[in-house]
Parts: sequence; structure tokens; C-alpha cells
Amino acid sequence: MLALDIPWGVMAIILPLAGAMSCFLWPRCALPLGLVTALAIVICVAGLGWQLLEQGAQRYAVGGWGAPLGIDLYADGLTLLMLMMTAVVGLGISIYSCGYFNQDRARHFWPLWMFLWAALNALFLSADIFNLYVTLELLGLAAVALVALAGGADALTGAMRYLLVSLLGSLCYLLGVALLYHSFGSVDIATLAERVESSPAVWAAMGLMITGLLLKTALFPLHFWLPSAHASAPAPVSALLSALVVKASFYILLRLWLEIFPFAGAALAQLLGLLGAAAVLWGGLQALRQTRLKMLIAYSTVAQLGYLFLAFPLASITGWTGALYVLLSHAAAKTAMFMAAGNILYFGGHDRIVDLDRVVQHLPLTITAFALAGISIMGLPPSGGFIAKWLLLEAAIRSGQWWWGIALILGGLLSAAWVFKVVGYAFTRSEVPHEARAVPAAMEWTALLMAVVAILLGLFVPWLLALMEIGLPFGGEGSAG
Amino acid sequence: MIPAFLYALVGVGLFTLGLYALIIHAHLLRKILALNVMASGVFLVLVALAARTQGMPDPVAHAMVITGIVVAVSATALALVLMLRVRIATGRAELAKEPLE
Amino acid sequence: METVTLLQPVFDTLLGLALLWLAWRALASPDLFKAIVLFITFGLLMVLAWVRLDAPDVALAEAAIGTGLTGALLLAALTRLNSKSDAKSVHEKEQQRKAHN
Amino acid sequence: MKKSNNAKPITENDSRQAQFRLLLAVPLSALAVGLGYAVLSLPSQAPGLSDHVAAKLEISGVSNPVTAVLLNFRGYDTLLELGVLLLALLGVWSLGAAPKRREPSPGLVLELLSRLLVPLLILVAGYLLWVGGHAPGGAFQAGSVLATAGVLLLLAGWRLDTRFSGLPLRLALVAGLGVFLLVAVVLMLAGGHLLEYPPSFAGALILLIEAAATFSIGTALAALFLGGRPEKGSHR
Repeated sequence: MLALDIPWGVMAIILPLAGAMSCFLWPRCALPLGLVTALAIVICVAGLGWQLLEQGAQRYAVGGWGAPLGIDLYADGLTLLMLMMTAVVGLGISIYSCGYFNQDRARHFWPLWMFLWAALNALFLSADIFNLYVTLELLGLAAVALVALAGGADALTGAMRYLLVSLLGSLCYLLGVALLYHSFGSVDIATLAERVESSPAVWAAMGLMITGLLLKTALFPLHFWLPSAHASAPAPVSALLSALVVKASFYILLRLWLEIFPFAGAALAQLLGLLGAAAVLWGGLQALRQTRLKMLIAYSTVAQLGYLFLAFPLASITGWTGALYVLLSHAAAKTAMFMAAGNILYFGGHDRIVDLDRVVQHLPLTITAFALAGISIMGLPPSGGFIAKWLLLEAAIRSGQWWWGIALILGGLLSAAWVFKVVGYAFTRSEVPHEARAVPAAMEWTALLMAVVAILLGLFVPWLLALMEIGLPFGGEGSAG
Repeated sequence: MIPAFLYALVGVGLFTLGLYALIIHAHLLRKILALNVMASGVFLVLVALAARTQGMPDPVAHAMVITGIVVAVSATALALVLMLRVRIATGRAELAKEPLE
Repeated sequence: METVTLLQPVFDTLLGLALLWLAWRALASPDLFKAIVLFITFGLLMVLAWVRLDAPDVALAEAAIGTGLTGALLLAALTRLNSKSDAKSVHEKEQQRKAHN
Repeated sequence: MKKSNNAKPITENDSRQAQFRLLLAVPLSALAVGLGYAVLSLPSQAPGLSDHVAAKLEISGVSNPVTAVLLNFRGYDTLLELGVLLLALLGVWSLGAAPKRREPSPGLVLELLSRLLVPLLILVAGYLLWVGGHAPGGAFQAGSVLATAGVLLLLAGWRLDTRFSGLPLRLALVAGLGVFLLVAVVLMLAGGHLLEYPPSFAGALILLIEAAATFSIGTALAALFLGGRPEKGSHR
């Protein structure tokens, strides 16, 4: 019984912080320290999952004060799935980066990555909107520093733009927090949910917070900073930015939308849905036009983020579940894709799509990983991406808004087009030969494993849906909006 | 009670002023200054509205602002060094124009 | 006593306007050095605003961090930005290399 | 690539920029008016959380309410914020080494000034740290005053001896977050929640955390001023 009393969630925040400090203190041992911490975090998240299954949703009062005076942590099914996603992707990235970074880079990578992981876990567990601001800043600064790790003009300007956008988003969010706090005298989400009522200040706060978070989530047309930052970062960093970091601000948005702003109204939801649909089409078209593989994958992230927002006008449990499923399967698939792109870059020294030059002969596992991840991104069965689109389609038809289905199908076709384009070039001979540097096996296998996870997500649906229902994050029966 | 709202309005003014400058200026140092002015505006709103009490003003908002000030100086320091690196790499302390498609 | 209470709203209004004006000047000044000096002055006035809002802790933090350290960071960055002769050369070498290719 | 295009039509560019500024000013003024209206619509009396703080101030271990919030009621925020400061420094260090010093002699005035001011500033920092428990002041204020002393020393040409620029410097930077985290975890292992001080030890523990935090904040801010990581063997 003792193990059930351990606050596993708190441990999942403390461990990466401690890991970051020890990696910083002893840079020569950064790699083993980081790997051990990564494993320990995975165990903590598993422990938290077990705890939630046994005891239902959990609230934890840091300092023992409790809201509204203190800060509360809160974990339900939604939190758990986000933490599990972070743990699985994080472990994969940790292993992948062992091979990717040289000694000098690794020294800087590990502490920053551990800080980023701590920020993610703290963010997903926080139930306090000011604490969320602090975690957002921690997340943003870590992400920017990691992008800049690549060096070079592209990465540095990408990082700089990312930093400015990130700070602007945080400040908008913080002003919203100020207005909410001074309206209702609390920054605890549950307390706010009880006290909130429509007023000019609340509407202003909603506008500011949603705008700030959309900027960080890079919803079209606020996506302008994303492709350069995500494409120019080192491959494992691109993976964790696309898979995890943009999802974190979406998670906050989702929580606020469901808990504090239920009165937001259908018009705003329709607007978000429209922007989402536009993102799906625009991102897909731009991805198709790119000549560099990493840039293509980055634009595909813009498109995939659009799917998340299709759930807002649908406002049903099926819709939210669908969006969450997009989020999870995209995390796994996009990690695999960026890892695959990283392998190709590592092997050939470039990522020009037309010069892939039968790379499949040298990196068969990598191309398999890319294709499997592509299946999930396109939304073909039996992948996680298929289930996600199926759920969204079902919700669209049930709510009588079938037209959102068009965006789903067109988006899938566009993804299919660029996946086939890339895979096709991987089989074609080109003029320019590769540098042909051997890729460490760990990097190929982790890419493949992540792609397999994306497919497996389509096979364990009932199990995941059961986890999702812990604490009913999307409300009980009936619609949430 | 009037000063609370007066300063809160000044805070709103600083926020929008900073936002305007952030968008129109290309030089990174100016953008960083603009973000700092915006942050001061947000802090002013937080603290000013905390003075709407009978006796002592609300200490929680003050603590939040102290947290915010430290976060702001950390971010500013990182941004300034990044700016210098951008300058070394590209020769300019500006961001290249986005390809407006 | 009477005059003090009468003067306070006037003082608050003037301080608020001065804050906005200084922020505007700092963000619009064509000279970067001047802009930073104006920004530091702006920070000093913010300290006054915190004192007026009964937030001595914030005032202390702002005085030490907001004006002192941020100002030092900004000025140091500006010095490096202006005196970075090697910055240009690295970039020019890059350009030459590109031209050769 | 496109530079040659940009160079020529300056006047056209300028007028377009002016138009853009005017166009931008309209929505932003609307934003300011809207936000102003929202702020003015708030009730003119609102206690916020001051009553909650006042009710629990007795058992918080300190009597300055702001310090109580920062280090006790919302101590978790402060813990993460020390993380933000350390992270910013990590980011700066990952961007490269500190620039080499150019000016060999800092000038007599600066040197005299630093000799006079530095001890004074350290005293002030210590005072602010001590007084933070019951009067305005605390770790952040003290830390930044300490950092100001550090910046003055750096300006006067002083550099950390390379013997200390490795692990000792890193330990100094981590101390604040490390001690804070350690106290938080020990309190949790002792049977409470994370960071749940027993009221009788709260004052002492808060002072311990603040002392470590002051030291680290001062070091971190001064190191940020240096603008890069201290490279081995780059002194003089």
C-alpha cells in the first residue's frame, strides 16, 4: 500500500529538476545522469498512472496550504495522457540524442533538456494559472536555448524569433491572469471555475490568454515563427518541439476553455475551428511545396496542429477525445519523422528532398520509420492517426456539422501526397552522391520504435479511452459547450 | 481608490505602447526594450489593482510581480546574448523579413 | 494635511503621464544609447510608482533588478554591438565564401 | 539575395511603412480602449487574497507578508523561478564563451568606486536578506544588490580566478535551487507535503533557503552580465 501513497506526480517534477542540476554540475557524466533521470521519470509517470487508476483524479496541495492561498497540483486522465506522451517521447529522444550529439554539444543539451522536461511535467500537473505562467516561461526559455544549440545563422535567427514570440505570448497570458485574479481573487483553476461569471474583464482576459496561447501553439495565421525554429533546430530538438512543446500551450488552452471559459460561445468556437481548417490546408500545401525535408515536416506540424482546433466547434466528448488522439498520435509520428530526417541529415549531410538518392538502401529502418509515421499522419488504418480522424469525423457528423469532415479528408490527401513524394525520392537515384557517414544503430531503432508507437496507438484504443475518462476531464454525458 | 485605477490604466497604456513598438521596430534591441516596457505595463496592472483594499494592499500580487521581474531580467539577458550571436552570424541585429507568401 | 491629499492625485497623474511619455521616448528614440538611458530613467520612475502603490518590496526589486541590472545588461550589450569589429569580418568572410562558390 | 532589391526604392518603402504604422495604430488603440474599459469595469473594492494571507501569517515563519507568499504560501513558484534564472544562464553559456576583455585598465575612478562600493553593497545585501523576514526586502532584492557588487567588480576588471570558474562556480550557481529543492523534498519525506514547513522551523528554513538563493541569484545575475561562459585559460 505504501507505493500508492508516494506522490508520483510531484516526483515527476522534482526528478528532472534534480537531473538538470546534476547534469550541469558534472557535465562529463551528463549522458549517464540524463539517461538515469529519464528512466526514473518514466517510472514515476507509470506510478502516477497506477495511482490514478486505483484512486481516481488526484489533487495535491504544495506546502499543505491548498487553494486559493497555496498552489495545487491536479492530475486526471487528460494530465496522465500528456505525461505519458512526454515520458514515451522523452525517453525516445534521450536515447536518440546519445548518438546524435558530440561530447561538446551533449554537455549543453542534457541540462537544458532536463529543464524542459521538468517544465513540461510541471505544466501538465499545475492547477494554478500563475504557476502555469512560470512553467510556460521555463518551457519557452529552455526550448529557445535548445534551438540555438544548432548554431548557424538559420538556427540563431529562428531561435531569436521564437524567443520574441514566446515572450509576447507569455505577457499576453500574464495580463489575462492579472485580470482574472483581480476579478475573482484566485488563480486556482477550480476556484475560478466556481466563481467565474461573464464580465468585460473576463472577456478581455479570455481574449488575451487565448491569443497568447494560440501564438505559442502556432495556430494559423500565428504560425509564422514555427517552421524556421523547428526546421533549423538539431533533429532531436525539432522532434521534442513539434511533439511536446507546442502541445503544452494547447493543453493550457484546452483546460481554460473547458473549465474557466465555458461561456465563450459558439462564435468563438467556430472561429477557432475555421482557423484550424485553414491551418490544415495551408500547412499541407506549404509542406508539399518545400524542398527541404525538415522544413516540410515543420509545415506538416502547422497542419496537424490545425486538427486540434476542429474539436472546438464540435464541443462533444467524442470531439475532444478525437483532438486528444490527434495530439498523441502526432507526437509519436512526428518524433519518428524528425528522427528519420535527422538520420538522413547525419548520413548524407543535407536534407534536400530531390537529392535523397536511394537513401533507402543505406537506411532501410529510417525510411520504414518515416513511412510508418506517414501512415499515421495521413490517417490510414490501423494507426493512431486513423482513430483520431475517425473520432473527429464521427463528432462532426453527430453534431450536424459535416463540413468539418472536408478539411479532415483534404488534409489527409495533402499529407499522403508529400509522404509519397518523400518516400518516392528515397528510392530514386540522384546526381549528387551522399557523404555517407554511418548512422548509429540507436538512432535508427528509436526512430522506428516511435513510428511503431504511432501505429500501436490505433490498436489500444479502448485502453487509452479508459485512461482518458479518469476524472472526466471533458465533462460527463452531453456536450461541454 | 482612484490611484489604483489610474495606474492600472497607465499599465494598459504601457502594454499597448510596447506592443506597437515591438511590431514596428526591426532592430532587435528595440524589440527587447519594447517587451520590457510591455512587461512593466503588465506588472503595473497587477500591483495597481492589488491596492483596492481598505488597509494593506494584497501581498500575493506583489509576490507575483517580484517573480515576474526576475523572469523578465532572465529572459532579457538571454535575448541580448542571442541578439549578439545573431549579429555575429548574419552581420545585422535584425531578423530577416519573413517571406510573405 | 489638506494640501497633501489634494496634491496626491496631481502627483499620480503627472507620474502616470511621465511614465507613458518616457516609455514612448525610449521606444521611439533614433539613438540606441539614448533609448537605453531613457529606459533606465523610465525604470526609476517605475520605482516611484511602486512606492506610491504601497509596494515597497516591488520597489526594491525594481530598483535593483529592473533599473540597475537590466540597465547594465542593456548597456553592455550595446557596447558589444557597436564595438564588434570581428562581427562584421566573420559575416564578410561568409559572404566572400558564398561568392566564391 | 534580395538585398539589392531592398536598397533602391527607399522612399516607396518608407511611405508604405508609414501607412502600415497608421493602420496598426487603429487596432492597437482599440485594444487599449477595450482593455482600459475592462480594467475600469472591475469592482473598486477587492481584497484579493490579503485576508487569507493575514489569517495564516502567524504560522508562516515570517512577518513580512510578501516574503511569506514568496517563500511559503507560493514557494513552489519561487522554486521554479530560481529554475528560470539558472536556465537563462545555461542558455547564455550554451551560446558561447564570454568575450575577451578589451580595455586593460578600467580607470582610477571606477577602481576607487568599486573598492568603496563593493563592501558597502555586500553589507546592504546581507541587511536586505536579514530584514526580509519582517520588513521589505528578501532574497531577490538582496541577490540583485549582490549582483550589482559583482557587476562593479567585473567593470573594474576583476575576473574570477580560473581555479574557481569550474565546479565551484557551478556549485554557487546551483546552490539556491538545490537547497530549495532539498528542503522541499526532505519536508516531503518527513511526512508532509512538498515544501510543507513545520511552523516552528519555518522561519529558520526560510532564512536558510533565502541565504542560498541570495548567493545564487547574485552569482547568476553577475554571470549573465559577463555574457558568456567563463572559458578556461582565458583570463588576462
